[in-house]
Amino acid sequence: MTETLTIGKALNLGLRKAMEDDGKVVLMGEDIGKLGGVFRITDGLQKDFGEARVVDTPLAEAGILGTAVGLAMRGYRPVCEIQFDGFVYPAYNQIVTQVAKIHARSRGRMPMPIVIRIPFGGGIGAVEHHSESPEAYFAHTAGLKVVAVSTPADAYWGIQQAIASPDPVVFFEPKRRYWEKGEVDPDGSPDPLFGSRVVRGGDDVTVLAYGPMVKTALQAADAAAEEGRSLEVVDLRTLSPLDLDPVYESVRRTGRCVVVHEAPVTLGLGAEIAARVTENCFHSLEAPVLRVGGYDTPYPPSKLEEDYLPDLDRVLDAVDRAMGF
Amino acid sequence: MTETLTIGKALNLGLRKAMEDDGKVVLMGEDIGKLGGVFRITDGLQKDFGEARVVDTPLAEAGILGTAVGLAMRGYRPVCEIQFDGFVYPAYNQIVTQVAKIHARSRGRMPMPIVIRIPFGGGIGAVEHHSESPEAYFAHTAGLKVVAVSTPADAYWGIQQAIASPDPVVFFEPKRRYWEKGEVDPDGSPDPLFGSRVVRGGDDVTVLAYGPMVKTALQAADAAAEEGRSLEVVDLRTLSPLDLDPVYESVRRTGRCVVVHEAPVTLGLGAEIAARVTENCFHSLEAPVLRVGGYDTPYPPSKLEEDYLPDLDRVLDAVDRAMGF
Amino acid sequence: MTALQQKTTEVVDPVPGAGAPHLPGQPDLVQLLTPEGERVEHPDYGIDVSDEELRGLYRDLALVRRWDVEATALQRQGELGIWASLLGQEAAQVGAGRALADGDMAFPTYREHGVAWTRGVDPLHVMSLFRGVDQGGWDPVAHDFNLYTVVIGAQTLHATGYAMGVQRDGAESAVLAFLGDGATSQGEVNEAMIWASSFAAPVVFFCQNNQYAISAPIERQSRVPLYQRAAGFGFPGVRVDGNDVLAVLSVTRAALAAAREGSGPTFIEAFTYRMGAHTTSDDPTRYRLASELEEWKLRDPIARLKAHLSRAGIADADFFTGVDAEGDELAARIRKGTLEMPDPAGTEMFDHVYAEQTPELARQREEFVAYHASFEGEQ
Amino acid sequence: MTALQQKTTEVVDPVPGAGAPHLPGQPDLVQLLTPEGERVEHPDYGIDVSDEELRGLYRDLALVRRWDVEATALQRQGELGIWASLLGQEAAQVGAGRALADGDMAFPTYREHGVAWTRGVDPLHVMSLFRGVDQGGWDPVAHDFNLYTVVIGAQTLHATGYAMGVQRDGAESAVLAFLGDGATSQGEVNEAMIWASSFAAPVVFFCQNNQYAISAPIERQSRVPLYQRAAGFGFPGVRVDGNDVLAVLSVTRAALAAAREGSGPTFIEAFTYRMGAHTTSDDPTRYRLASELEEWKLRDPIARLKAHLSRAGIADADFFTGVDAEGDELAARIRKGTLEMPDPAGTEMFDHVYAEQTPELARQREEFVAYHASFEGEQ
Ligand SMILES: Cc1ncc(C[n+]2csc(CCOP(=O)(O)OP(=O)(O)O)c2C)c(N)n1
Ligand SMILES: Cc1ncc(C[n+]2csc(CCOP(=O)(O)OP(=O)(O)O)c2C)c(N)n1
Ligand SMILES: [Mg+2]
Ligand SMILES: [Mg+2]
Repeated sequence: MTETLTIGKALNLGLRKAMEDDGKVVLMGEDIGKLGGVFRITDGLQKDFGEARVVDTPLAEAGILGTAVGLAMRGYRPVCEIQFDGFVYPAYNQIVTQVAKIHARSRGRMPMPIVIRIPFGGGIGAVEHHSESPEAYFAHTAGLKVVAVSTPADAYWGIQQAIASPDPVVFFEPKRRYWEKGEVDPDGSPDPLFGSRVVRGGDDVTVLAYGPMVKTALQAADAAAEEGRSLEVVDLRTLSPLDLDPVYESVRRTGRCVVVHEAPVTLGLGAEIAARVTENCFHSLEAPVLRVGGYDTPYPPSKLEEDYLPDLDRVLDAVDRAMGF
Repeated sequence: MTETLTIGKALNLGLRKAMEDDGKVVLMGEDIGKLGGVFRITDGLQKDFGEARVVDTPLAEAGILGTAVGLAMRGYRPVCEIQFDGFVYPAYNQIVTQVAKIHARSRGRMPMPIVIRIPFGGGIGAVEHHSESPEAYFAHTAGLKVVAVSTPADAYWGIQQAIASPDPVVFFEPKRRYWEKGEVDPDGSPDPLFGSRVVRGGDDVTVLAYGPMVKTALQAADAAAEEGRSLEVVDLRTLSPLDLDPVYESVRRTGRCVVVHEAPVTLGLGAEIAARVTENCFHSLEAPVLRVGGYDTPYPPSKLEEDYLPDLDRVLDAVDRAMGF
Repeated sequence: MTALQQKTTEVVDPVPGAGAPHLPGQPDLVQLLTPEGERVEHPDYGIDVSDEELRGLYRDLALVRRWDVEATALQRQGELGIWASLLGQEAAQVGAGRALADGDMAFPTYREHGVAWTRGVDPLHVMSLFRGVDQGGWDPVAHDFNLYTVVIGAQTLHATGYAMGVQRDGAESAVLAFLGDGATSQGEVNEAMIWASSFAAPVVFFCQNNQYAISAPIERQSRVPLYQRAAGFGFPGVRVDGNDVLAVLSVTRAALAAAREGSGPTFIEAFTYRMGAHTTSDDPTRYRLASELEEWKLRDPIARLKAHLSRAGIADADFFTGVDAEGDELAARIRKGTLEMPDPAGTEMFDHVYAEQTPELARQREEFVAYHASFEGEQ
Repeated sequence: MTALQQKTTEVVDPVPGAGAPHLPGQPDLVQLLTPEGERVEHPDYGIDVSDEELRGLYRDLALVRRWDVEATALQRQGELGIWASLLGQEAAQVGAGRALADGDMAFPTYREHGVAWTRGVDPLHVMSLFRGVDQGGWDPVAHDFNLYTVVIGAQTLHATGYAMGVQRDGAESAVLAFLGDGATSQGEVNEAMIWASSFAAPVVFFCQNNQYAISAPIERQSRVPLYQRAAGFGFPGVRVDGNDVLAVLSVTRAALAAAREGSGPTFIEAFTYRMGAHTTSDDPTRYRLASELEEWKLRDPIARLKAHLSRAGIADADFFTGVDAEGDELAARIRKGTLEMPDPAGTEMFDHVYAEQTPELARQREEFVAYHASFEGEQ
């Protein structure tokens, strides 16, 4: 039976389901127990599953990831919450040198079924370090898998799929969309976690987005439609591995491609996508792949974030440029 | 008067010169004092400048960078040695959230003239974590500048320029080329630090490389020449900011471009370069920009590194593919 | 019982009264003013303050609290994005801040409004951060007061490095690094202590143990009193009643003096309580009992100094009324200034990334300007 | 003198004999066998070992050293990329390794060949790592012995997490985390101790203080004896003579037993000496005096056990000759096995990155195979 849920609540239910299904699932993080996390994503879980399975940790991200590695070695499936995107860096050493490499180091003898949940992105009027989009740092790291969800249904299923994955998954949650609602059918069957999805058909330009920018892209498509322009919108969903076959197919039809993300453009996901799309659709392209993203600056004070973040207009501007090339 | 120096020795002399020129320059790192560093780049400097200016630190990379920030705030110019590429991650939090952001945070009131020296890349038969190419992690980070040197002259001048820079510079040293020789003229005048350089003229394909791969690219150009193919080779030198104007000019002539680096291809520097070159030279390109790099795997055990690293043949293979597109 | 178990018993000294902490009965707590406002002596720490200084301290405490209350109100009214209240920690902050001498440098977290006050920072320069106008508007160099650091613990290494710079300058100054109880679990904070010890750096770690890191009680971070951490790193640790401005002042002064004299670092644990929420986004009822707060209200840092000043005849009703009036003026100024703060120009974000602007960013800035200009006259 | 200075004096207890460390005169050092091979008693630590076990320990020490010598030779001959010698640390490693019970898990650094030996790991599976064939060829799960961890200190957090898993399993096992003296400065290592304490995890931190982190002497990492670090985190620390296999065995056994019984972590500082270079790439003459090594030779861990076994009539010349012969056989097997190790297939690097291969990497693998096939028949 389909329910209407926010992304936040869908994550909460997905986590609960995963914990019911597998006794080895352990949640770890700062303030995730009694408080239920600063975004309440783990609300009620410590009460129902106890302190051994929902662990309020000391204030140390390297500690969270490093002990998660040890728990995984002992057969557990740790799900680590990083409180905000900008606080993942103390754990970076453990993630890049250990989590990502132990499966290869041990030639498969030590799987690392760890999920790293990161609420990411801006637009919530927060202070420094609370609005970042660090996904490229992880997508460039061999050994990790990286996804970003954009809908309640993907949130509900995606978190369960990520937890079930035998590989480490960095799971980006679109923090400013936590409260947006959508339909979830817990009896339905999910799309594969590591696949992209065309979320709106169109003919003129292929627009790619993930996480919080999917909604922006869809809004842009609505606006463009009013001007008679037809945008095909693809929700990338998986950032590593990338699943670009549907994109190539689309771009071969449209001949034009725009990638949108909040992260700074330089070496953001758009760079890789532009390179691959160009390599794979070279003769179909009528314009270079254009990128819309954050500027190459630190995330600005919140009074400036509207200027910093891609919005409907900036997407349309890029669409215009692609059409006019 | 021109001298013949190895890259290692040129760095050593450059550091010495910088320390003589500015009493605020302080070197910090593990084993850089009595031992002179595991690669002897700081050989003899502690003896001559004392322990206050060449600091053997505790074994903690976050500590090195974090105290460097404090020293910079007090008016010093810290030059931090990271012993090997794979050991920079414990310092990642300080680098990304502090070093890169303090100038912006303080609106220019607190400059961060910190140099982070990182011997990088493979090919030396080492164990895990000693052969990595993490440059993209830094080039994606707004607030940092990132360079990679490839010759003794650039090493000698570049380290001095980086130290003199008011901005933080991540300075990548091509570890496996430390012992290669070249001419240095201490009375000459250097090329700007943040500029790329055409190091060999050619007409058929533009080949871009930096650090240890410049030599590989030049060897490929030699080999190609024998087959009647003319490669233009560009030493990128600066990875952030990128200086691609000379590249655009070149590609507009050749119509073909190949980027070479040791780092994994996905979201490596090649991705950004491909995206920009395509955007800027769209109508001149006869083939997509092709990338030659490490595979999307952890750096392998040393018996496999020859298979992993781009070499002359893989560059030529990409050139062939670009020509045949 | 094995030898090891025995040792466990010897070493592990649980936080006295943890959960519902009681100050009395803590033999290792330095106190000069009881919660009732009674002056008491301590064998190691005296204090020499004039009546004028005492009144000054009271004024600091009261004005800082008034500011805090106003800021909380402004946040509730949507004028600040968030506010990190210092309610209950005024004495710890004012005591520490007033212990600083000219030339000493302080490294705050995001909660040290009381220290900012003692360093002469205009409250509006703090408000601008929480309003989202900038990352802190004061000049950290001019005020010898670093900008706020949001990444937990990062500033403790900066403070240590700065202190190493002080050593190299041959200066007779000290550095004061602020941190919270939760921060003591961060690797970087422990590294800072290791470095400070190794280089005998003139830095004092001032930890406000306000019993919580958001929802995590102190016991999650340490099974033994925090000040004992320092001995393991080879330097002294001391626990002071953080709600006693005199004790904090005395202990911090002594530690800073020792640092200036070359005796190296000290760790101060100021035992206090966060009387409000972690920030205005937080809901402490989810993780702590109201009764705990009630108990701590009896140890209020301002009430006890007021009691002392009145009882000892150091200040009279006029004085207190005067401070109250001054507080209202301050609050009005803060409110007005906050509401009138102009939004920053969009180009601001490009202008301070580097000391030497890059061509790429200059280009992005130009595009930004051109793009926004293209909308002009549109509406 | 201020109160603080006084405290400094009380707390800071410089490493006894630092620089040219002397074991005698360290009141806090647990020793059961003197450098001369004399059995001595310790009030807290006894040991109950049969003659058979004693001979077994000697055999372990001697064979592990023989292996080490052979590996160094192989490196010199270009057959290994590098070798991290354990010379001088045999007793610390064998003592710790033999203290482990079935089901206990150990987390080594890159130098614990002696522990690998006690866990039944084939030396060739260690050699393959240093030859560059793989990252360690043994099965870490089957041997309850993790793969070597090169990033300093990272494994201490893994050990702590693993111990948290043991707790959740309700198992009566303990975890032994190895680390060096240099590693104690890493933030992550301090976090591991904080976590272990906070969760009372059944983990024992076994720190081989071999006096150096490459060139950095122990004084750079700590001004006080390392074992004292633990008390600051709320659990016991103990310093043991790391060149005394009996003392190490006894102390480690007690600590592991305490962990299994739920008493939480212990920090063991095994005071020893790295008699060789840091690795075969290192040149210790640049940073330490030959005389220091000479002094430490007098405290050789193997010589003292040999003296004890001989003097007490526990082993005779035949036994020692037998062990020597066994050592030569072992060395020959290691040499032959190392030289005969096949190079891995290039495709290996693609095959274990993920448990579920990605289409992208499968594609790269195919390209790799096709590319290399294109050269076939070319020469
Ligand atoms: C590295 C990092 N992780 C997480 C956070 C989120 N966070 C902000 S404040 C806080 C608790 C800090 O507690 P404490 O150190 O006791 O200081 P207090 O807030 O009580 O003053 C946390 C977890 C952060 N700012 N930085
Ligand atoms: C994070 C990190 N930084 C630097 C290194 C380089 N390195 C390898 S061993 C070593 C010294 C380690 O000293 P210690 O912990 O005392 O162990 P020992 O080698 O003496 O056994 C260093 C600095 C590393 N492996 N990892
Ligand atoms: Mg706190
Ligand atoms: Mg050591």
